[in-house]
Amino acid sequence: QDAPDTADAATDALNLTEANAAEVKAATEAEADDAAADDAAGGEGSGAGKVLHLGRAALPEEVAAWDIDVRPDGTGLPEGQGSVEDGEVLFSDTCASCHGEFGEGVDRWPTLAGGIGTLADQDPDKTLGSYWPYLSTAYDYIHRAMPFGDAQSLEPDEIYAMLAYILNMNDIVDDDFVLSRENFLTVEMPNADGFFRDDRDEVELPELTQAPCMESCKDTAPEITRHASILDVTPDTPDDGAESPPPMQ
Amino acid sequence: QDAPDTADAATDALNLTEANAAEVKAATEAEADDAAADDAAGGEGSGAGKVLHLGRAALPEEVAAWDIDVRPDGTGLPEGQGSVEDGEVLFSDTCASCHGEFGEGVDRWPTLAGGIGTLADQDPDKTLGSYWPYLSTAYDYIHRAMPFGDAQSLEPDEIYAMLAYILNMNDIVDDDFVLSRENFLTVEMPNADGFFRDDRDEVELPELTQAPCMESCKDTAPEITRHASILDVTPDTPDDGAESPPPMQ
Amino acid sequence: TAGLVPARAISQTAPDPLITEVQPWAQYLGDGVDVYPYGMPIEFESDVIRRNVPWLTAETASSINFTPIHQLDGIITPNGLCFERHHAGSIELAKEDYRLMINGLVDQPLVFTYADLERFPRENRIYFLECAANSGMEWAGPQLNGAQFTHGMIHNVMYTGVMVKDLLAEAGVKTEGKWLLAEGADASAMTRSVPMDKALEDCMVAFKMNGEALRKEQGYPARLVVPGWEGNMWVKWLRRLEVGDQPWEQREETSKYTDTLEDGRSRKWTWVMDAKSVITSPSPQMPIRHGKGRLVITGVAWSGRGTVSEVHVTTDGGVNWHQARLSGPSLDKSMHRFYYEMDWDGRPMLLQSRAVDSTGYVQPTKDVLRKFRGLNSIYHNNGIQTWAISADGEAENVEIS
Amino acid sequence: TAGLVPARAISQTAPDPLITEVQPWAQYLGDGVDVYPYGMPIEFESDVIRRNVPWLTAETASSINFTPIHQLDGIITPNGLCFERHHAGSIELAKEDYRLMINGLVDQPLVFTYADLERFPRENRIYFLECAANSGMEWAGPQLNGAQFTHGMIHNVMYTGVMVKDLLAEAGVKTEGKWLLAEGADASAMTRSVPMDKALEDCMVAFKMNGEALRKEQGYPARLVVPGWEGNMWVKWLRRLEVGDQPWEQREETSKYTDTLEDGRSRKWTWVMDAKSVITSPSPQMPIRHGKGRLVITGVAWSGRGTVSEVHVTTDGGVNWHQARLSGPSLDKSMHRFYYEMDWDGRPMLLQSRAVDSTGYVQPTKDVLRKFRGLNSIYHNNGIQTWAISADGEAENVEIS
Ligand code: HEC
Ligand code: HEC
Ligand SMILES: [Ca+2]
Ligand SMILES: [Ca+2]
Ligand SMILES: [Ca+2]
Ligand SMILES: [Ca+2]
Ligand SMILES: [Ca+2]
Ligand SMILES: [Ca+2]
Ligand SMILES: [Co+2]
Ligand SMILES: [Co+2]
Repeated sequence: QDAPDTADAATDALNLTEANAAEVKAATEAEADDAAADDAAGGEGSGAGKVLHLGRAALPEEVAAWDIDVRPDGTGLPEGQGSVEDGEVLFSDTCASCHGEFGEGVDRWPTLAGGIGTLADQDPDKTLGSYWPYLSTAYDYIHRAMPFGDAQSLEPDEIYAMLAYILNMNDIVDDDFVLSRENFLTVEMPNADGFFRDDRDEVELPELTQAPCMESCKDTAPEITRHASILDVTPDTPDDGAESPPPMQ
Repeated sequence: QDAPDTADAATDALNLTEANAAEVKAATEAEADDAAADDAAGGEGSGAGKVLHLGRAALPEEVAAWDIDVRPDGTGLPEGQGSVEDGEVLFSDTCASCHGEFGEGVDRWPTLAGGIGTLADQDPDKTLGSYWPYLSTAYDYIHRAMPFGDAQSLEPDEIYAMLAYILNMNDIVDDDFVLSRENFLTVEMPNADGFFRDDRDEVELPELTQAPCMESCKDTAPEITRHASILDVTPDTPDDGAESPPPMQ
Repeated sequence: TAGLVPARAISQTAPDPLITEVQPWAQYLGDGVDVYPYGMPIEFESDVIRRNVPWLTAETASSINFTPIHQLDGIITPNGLCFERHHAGSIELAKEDYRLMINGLVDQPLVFTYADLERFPRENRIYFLECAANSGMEWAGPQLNGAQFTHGMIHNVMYTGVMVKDLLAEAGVKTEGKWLLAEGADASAMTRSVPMDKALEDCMVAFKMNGEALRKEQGYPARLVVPGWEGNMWVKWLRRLEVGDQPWEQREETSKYTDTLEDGRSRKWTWVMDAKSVITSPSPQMPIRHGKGRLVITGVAWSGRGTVSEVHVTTDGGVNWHQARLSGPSLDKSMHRFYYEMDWDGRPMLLQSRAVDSTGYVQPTKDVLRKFRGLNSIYHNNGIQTWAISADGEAENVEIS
Repeated sequence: TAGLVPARAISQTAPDPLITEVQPWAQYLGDGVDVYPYGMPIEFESDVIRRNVPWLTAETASSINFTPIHQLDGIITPNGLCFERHHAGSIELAKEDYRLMINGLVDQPLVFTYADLERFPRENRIYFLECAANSGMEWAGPQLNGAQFTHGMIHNVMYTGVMVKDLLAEAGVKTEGKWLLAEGADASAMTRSVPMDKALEDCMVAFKMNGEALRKEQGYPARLVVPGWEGNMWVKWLRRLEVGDQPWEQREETSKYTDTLEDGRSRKWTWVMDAKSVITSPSPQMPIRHGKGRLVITGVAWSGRGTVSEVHVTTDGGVNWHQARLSGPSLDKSMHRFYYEMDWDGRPMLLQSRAVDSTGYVQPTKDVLRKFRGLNSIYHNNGIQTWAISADGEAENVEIS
């Protein structure tokens, strides 16, 4: 047997009664009308820009379950409160194994406290205390992502308490402070004014859109000033990581 | 430790004596001359179209080892000869397990004999005998690719003999025929004149480059004339291959 | 047509627990960055695979499998899903063991190592590769029920390689050199004759596909690329290029890949792949499961003669045709992706697509092709494909009046 | 320069047995077409993998690995080699379990299933995705010795997906809606604020990459695509889009992905990725092994602002620059491949490349960047990379005067 034999069988099929021929014919006529309609609409037909009535309405309980974000203006903060004191216990139990009892960071896990006033240093220490402009971000993030590996497991009161403790470690609030939804916006973050919008267009682009030099661009022949091989932190070479290299920010 | 610490280390590196600075400087000057030269050549520089002097000369033994092709005019045929009689034995030993004692093909392995005069039939039988225009192709192919799974294992005399036998099975040569390099071009293949150059441009394109109909292209609604489901030979459906489907050509 | 646009589906009556309950993946850690140095598809996609049709051939070493085009989108075929056609299996040939010889009518026969190839100027081009036998099983009538099987002997890949003309320039082609024989290193020692004009125009020796090394089954470490021409010419594991004054008339260009017409005479040198298209979804392996309303019809189109300039889609078996929307880069001799979006009323349809290429060639119906070529030409079936869609969204490979 | 062009290498004195003896792969059958339903690279390419740098992070679930850009060519990154950056690991989220919510300042909050997404009009676009931290370890000086590590937080893929503007049109954005929060379904519940103009201009929700389903580690089954902007915004496992009148100032847009300048103040909203390029070969992991003579220098260039119009290459550390040759399609916000071919005299070189984009932006030196930004800005390091090539062809990551 080879291909044409099968073809014979297919050819035989020609003579069979087509059960769904009538059905197809009906479809054919309906589509002709439809086609005229969509072509009249300009031949675009992709539906882009039109409301297509896809998806379904989200239920309030569903929106509530996922709408967990908190904004700088406090939108999204739930009812609740927590003290530095309670926070210290909770933090010690749930967070300190990675971040350290005083937010100093165990091994290469992130540091959460300290560094205020170091941002302009040669070696800035960027922490929740020294760097974060908004406290809302910390509430939001701890709730959505911490403890690492057990996200969204914390209750509002616990988060307020741990946050109070983290603020306290950073000398932003006193030992008897109780953080709550109500006083949330009164907390002043040290680096609140430390950010400005991207200004590369104004500051950098004028210099970086000049026609570049193509020939004899340097007066003296360039010399090597720094070598990656000195640090020797590249994986897959014999002494990987021998120089106790830095963690990633 | 974090990234800037490493940076410090790198910065320290700045003050090291650069052992190869002189070396690099020399390179720099040489390259400047070179650059002028290649830019003068029109800035193309890719080397496309130029002789680049890559590769090495092939040795005669090397060319001989790989230059195994045989052409219709006999170019490439080695010295040698073989009889139908010898071929029958050789074929039976080496080829018949797949192609059958009489070239009829075992199971779905290719047929090598028969079918002469069937090419215009509804069900043409295309074999070495009925279809192949040049005997050279058969010598070439058997040597380069057969026996399947033990390619390039045959000696010229063996190939001539088996080919004589295949021709004999196809009634192209007599039982006492001896095929050799010398008489190779005298063998007349039945379908030698059966081929012509692609003429789609002249025969098909005039009709197939007409602006196509877009609307109301058929007077009566189309009906289904054939169904793939009747053959039911598609894999991954419950009754795969139930209808003893055809091998591929 | 307003009546056909459904109102938004009825709201959920009870909240969806997938939303209201914290799911494991939203709570616990997933895999780290050290788990998959070379990534594979997620387990849920284990049905997106090349499939062979065991009954097609006597064994799997000279056989074919099919790209799951019905499940793909865009124009790039992932390397792991590019269909395979071997004549003696897929071999393992290390770069160190690779040699490419140029001989014949040249001033100096040469041997290149793999490292030599890398020193030539490189080009990057996206091309389709279609087997001349693609849709070949369908010449005489609909046989296989799935776009993967009817049209899956195709893939579309970005090649990086060097130009054949640059390689030949090294050896120096003599004026009598009008043909090029390409030969593979596998146990079929695959050979095809390529006219010198084509070889010099745009043929490449490619060593990368979609950025990485050629896959083993696509000719690692180097294959010939013959843009727009039948896949069999794209010799894999390329080991030799011979320059000659005549074509070689090898087995794959006489016994195979020649097109026998109704009168028993056969066309040879039918190298260029005519314009063709197919709707990949819906199709027999991709039924409509969402019921009536918005429906995205999609497919691919290509032409060995240039780019695809238009694709037309019909839902009524060719009475009325609509302009499909082409999406993604439109490149010479590359696949093109098309879409036709519509509101489906839930009634049976007869779906077809029709490609028009940049030369004005219009993809013909199967009946027109048969008028020219009869039923036995096996190769180069670029006829319009019909899928019959039933009211329950199932698709079937059919032919229509 | 004629003196530098070497004569063809000396002929082999004895015939090469790889040619004169029939090799096993030319005699025996290779693998059949049923062996690899989804193909993987040949064993000889087992060193072409994503690599992580264990000391960079405390653990692998919030970490990064790097695309082996030094071994790739062309402009497409194969899916299995696209670098990974997770904040809580790579999760398994089945299509059936997938939900996408739109809420906030819209007329009607909505929930889409995966099947719903497939019913929107689809687009196909090739875009680079670069992590804002790519080359970040190099701000203060050369640290890692390999293009994979200095520049490998990038990939370039063809996405198939639906336009964010079409999804938002379903919910009806209120006039006050000026920002969009994108949120992921993983245990980091990754969030980023995207200005509405960008969201409506060209953002996509993609479900295919290079033709097949998104890979697990790239956000299966759906991710956000934010063309030309920093990779962190391309939220994976996208589960929610909220429309708001203000940005959210989330952790990844305040604590991270903000650029601290020398005076201690920090730039925020530095979304667009400036034009950048790197020579991928030769490079520290890709030394020149063939000695002097013809040398192909290659690399990639990209710009978040448009296309790359020119790449310049210098071999003398920036004294003289040459136009590189761009090869392959030049697409908006996509990688571009460049080559500079030369005759190498075997002496040390200082190699650099410099991209110029369609807006006229010229890739700066690292020193110019440091002049603007100091040493501590971590992100958005698009400074010119220098490789020092030694006489024996080794390459090292260096900085020069
Ligand atoms: C198992 C280790 C682990 C535990 C336990 C853990 N964290 Fe974390 N924490 C991390 C990691 C890792 C990151 C960084 C994640 C990333 O970058 O994606 C992080 C980041 C943070 C950050 C952001 C730091 C920055 O500078 O951006 C805060 C705030 C934080 N954790 C607070 C907490 C609190 C509060 C708890 C306890 C409720 C906690 N973490 C428990 C590992 C941990
Ligand atoms: C193990 C099975 C096997 C053996 C043994 C074998 N062949 Fe084949 N033969 C094949 C297969 C399979 C093909 C088709 C290969 C392809 O299409 O790539 C083939 C093809 C051929 C063809 C081409 C048929 C055509 O129509 O194109 C010829 C001629 C041939 N064989 C001759 C021989 C001869 C002579 C021998 C013995 C020396 C031999 N074969 C031994 C399996 C075999
Ligand atoms: Ca038959
Ligand atoms: Ca909200
Ligand atoms: Ca090291
Ligand atoms: Ca520090
Ligand atoms: Ca020859
Ligand atoms: Ca079946
Ligand atoms: Co229309
Ligand atoms: Co130049």
